[in-house]
Amino acid sequence: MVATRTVFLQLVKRDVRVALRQRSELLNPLIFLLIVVSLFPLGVGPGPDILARIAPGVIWVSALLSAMLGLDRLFRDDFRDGALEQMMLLPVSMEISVLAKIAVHWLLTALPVLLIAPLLALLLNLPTHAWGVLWLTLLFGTPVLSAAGAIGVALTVSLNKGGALLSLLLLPLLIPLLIFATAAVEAAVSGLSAAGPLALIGAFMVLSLTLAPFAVKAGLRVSVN
Amino acid sequence: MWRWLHPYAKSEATFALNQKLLPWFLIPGLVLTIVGVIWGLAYAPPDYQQGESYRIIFVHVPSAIWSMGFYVSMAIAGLIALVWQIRTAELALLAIAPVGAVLTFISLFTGAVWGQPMWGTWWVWDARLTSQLILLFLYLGVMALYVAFEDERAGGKAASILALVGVINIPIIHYSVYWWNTLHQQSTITKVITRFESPSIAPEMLWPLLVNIFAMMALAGALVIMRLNNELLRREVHRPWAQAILNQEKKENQNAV
Amino acid sequence: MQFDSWSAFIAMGGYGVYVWSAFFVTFLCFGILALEAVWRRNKIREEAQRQQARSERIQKAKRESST
Amino acid sequence: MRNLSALRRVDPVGKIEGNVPENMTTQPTASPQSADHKTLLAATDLASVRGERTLFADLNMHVRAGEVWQIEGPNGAGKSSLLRILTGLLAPQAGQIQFRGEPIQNCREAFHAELLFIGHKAGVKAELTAIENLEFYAAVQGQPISAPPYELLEKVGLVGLEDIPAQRLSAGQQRRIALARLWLTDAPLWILDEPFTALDVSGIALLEARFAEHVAAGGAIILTSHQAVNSAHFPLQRVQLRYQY
Repeated sequence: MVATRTVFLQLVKRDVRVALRQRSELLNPLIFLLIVVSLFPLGVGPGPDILARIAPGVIWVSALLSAMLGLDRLFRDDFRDGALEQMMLLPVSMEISVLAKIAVHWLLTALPVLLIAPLLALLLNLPTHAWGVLWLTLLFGTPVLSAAGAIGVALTVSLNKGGALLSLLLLPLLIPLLIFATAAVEAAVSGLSAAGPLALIGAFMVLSLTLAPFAVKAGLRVSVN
Repeated sequence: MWRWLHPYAKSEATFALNQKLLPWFLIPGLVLTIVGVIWGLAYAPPDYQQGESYRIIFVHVPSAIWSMGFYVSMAIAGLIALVWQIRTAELALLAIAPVGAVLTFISLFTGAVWGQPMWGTWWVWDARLTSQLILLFLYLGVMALYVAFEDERAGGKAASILALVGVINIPIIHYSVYWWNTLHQQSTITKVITRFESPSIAPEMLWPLLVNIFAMMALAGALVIMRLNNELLRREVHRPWAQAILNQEKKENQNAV
Repeated sequence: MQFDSWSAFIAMGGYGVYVWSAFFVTFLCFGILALEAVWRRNKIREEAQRQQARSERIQKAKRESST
Repeated sequence: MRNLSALRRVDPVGKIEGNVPENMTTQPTASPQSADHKTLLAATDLASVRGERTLFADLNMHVRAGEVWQIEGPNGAGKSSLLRILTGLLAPQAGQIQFRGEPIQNCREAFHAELLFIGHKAGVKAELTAIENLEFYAAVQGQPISAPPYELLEKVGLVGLEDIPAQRLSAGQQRRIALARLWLTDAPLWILDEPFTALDVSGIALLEARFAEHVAAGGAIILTSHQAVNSAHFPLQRVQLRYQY
């Protein structure tokens, strides 16, 4: 029998390799995020006070939207070329392979966002003392995006017109994340403790990472039909 | 559990049960609605703060309660469909979804209409209205996912999974929205209604409210049963039992005319 | 009865538009759902007739081809 | 001579309104109950429904070590569905599948460790080279390739193409990458959906030689094919699926 760890690592290795060979697809959601964030000063005016006030919400809403753009890739190519079937026939429990896919997605989409987060904060004039909390909300929140996103993609991967439907399914489910993440940053901006909302986001992360693989497994069973 | 459910995996048995249940929902539903509406509109005393406008509560609160309740029952149907692979449960889920969505819409509409005279605006980002809005999105997601599938079985299963994921999320959404609302203080419908929901509410107002709550449940339940029966017949239209029932109905209709 | 006259009942203390529109929309929604269910049932009945006619034709064709 | 006797024809496996003979297995000696230890995969009373249409019902198969089974039938008869049901990817409407006497839903991982499935979507990543694709599948099957398998690629006719991303290869060449897995695996049971499509004559001969080798070593193969399979080197069982209205 193959070690579970081997399969996990092999899946991660292969998918990272595949993604690195189609770099444009990797960069597009990131550029989208930057553009959306820079649209807001143009839309509401460049006053530093207004910008600082709406910054937490803008950054998080934009992050949600750009995450929706990149989610498709989670299973779609695998579904088309049959790699998904092969993944379901691996000699390990499917939850493990699903977690590997979620991990890859996080590495490829969330890590770059974490890297450019200071840039976004800078653009929107977010006070420097709140940067740490913003970064923490993204660190804990993005795994939730990847895990919940995997559920949505698993359910819609066999459909041709999955894109808009995916957002309709996922965004309502992600509202609590948005609420607590922006609340944490806002608390930090006004010098209050952000520990409460941050702890809740951490709880969401644990909850989604433990429960999502089961839902994804069920969803993939329906889609591979 | 399975043994108890198993007979209703057969469409025919479910259909027969539904036919028996339908009058028990429909007749009390109609009677209670008439009683409740007249009582609420004409006989219940006016509110000392809001005057007559509070009478919207007699449709707003029942629809808000049951929109949530129907979502939970939809998710239970989804759970049964997934765990025991029972197709009639999938059909039940699909029968509940549109009725629940309409209930949610009613609660949103009546909430907005109530907000206008109270605060001079059609929409307030109030905790109750906001979480109802999100609930409407959840219903729409379940229905949209179902219709997106070519294969009805696959669509039913996918919708079941989504309903279950949603029902785990509903309490989280609900409490997060209420918490968010207290964070951004506003005068809200929620506060107005919690005043009515407290035990100190006058019995002259409470009783018609309770009657209306039950009336709406019975009526909405009857609608679900009708939809479920339609769905059962439609899926099995080539089967002898369904054809027998449809032929029978046709004859009755002709006799009536 | 809380109201002195029909016109007072209709006016609802000045809130008539809001109260009545809330009740009207509620019952309109239920009515539409009910009508849709009945209409759907009629459709299914027609569909069943078509099906029966079709299966009869198939049976007939089978009988003819087997003889 | 042995080959001829093994070439039995199974007639209508699909069911039309319940008037089907009870036992449809192709094993005249062994009844489903007394499955001997050589039985790898046993399917009993399988039924599959797609939409409103019953593809097949009451289908029984007993695949034993050393056998090749060919599923035949027109388009839409349910060949691919049957294969996917046998792998456990798809749930049958009714019936059970046992692997070495154990229902496959109870021994999923162990079953999949001994199974190689190549569907008509081959699972070859277009962005990766032939070698990278094969290395991945070898590793997850528990048999990491020690040296780059150039010999293997030479064998399947991909010599000199090993470092080119698969998307720049032809359909037949991509197919060969997937089929190269047959030389990398020691899984006893192979389930192959149309393995011969997009292959040229030499490719087909190569594949048939590999089948013979596998069967001789005690493996079993279930495959679908529109082509007649040359059964000179192994016994061939046929299952005929009919298009059901």
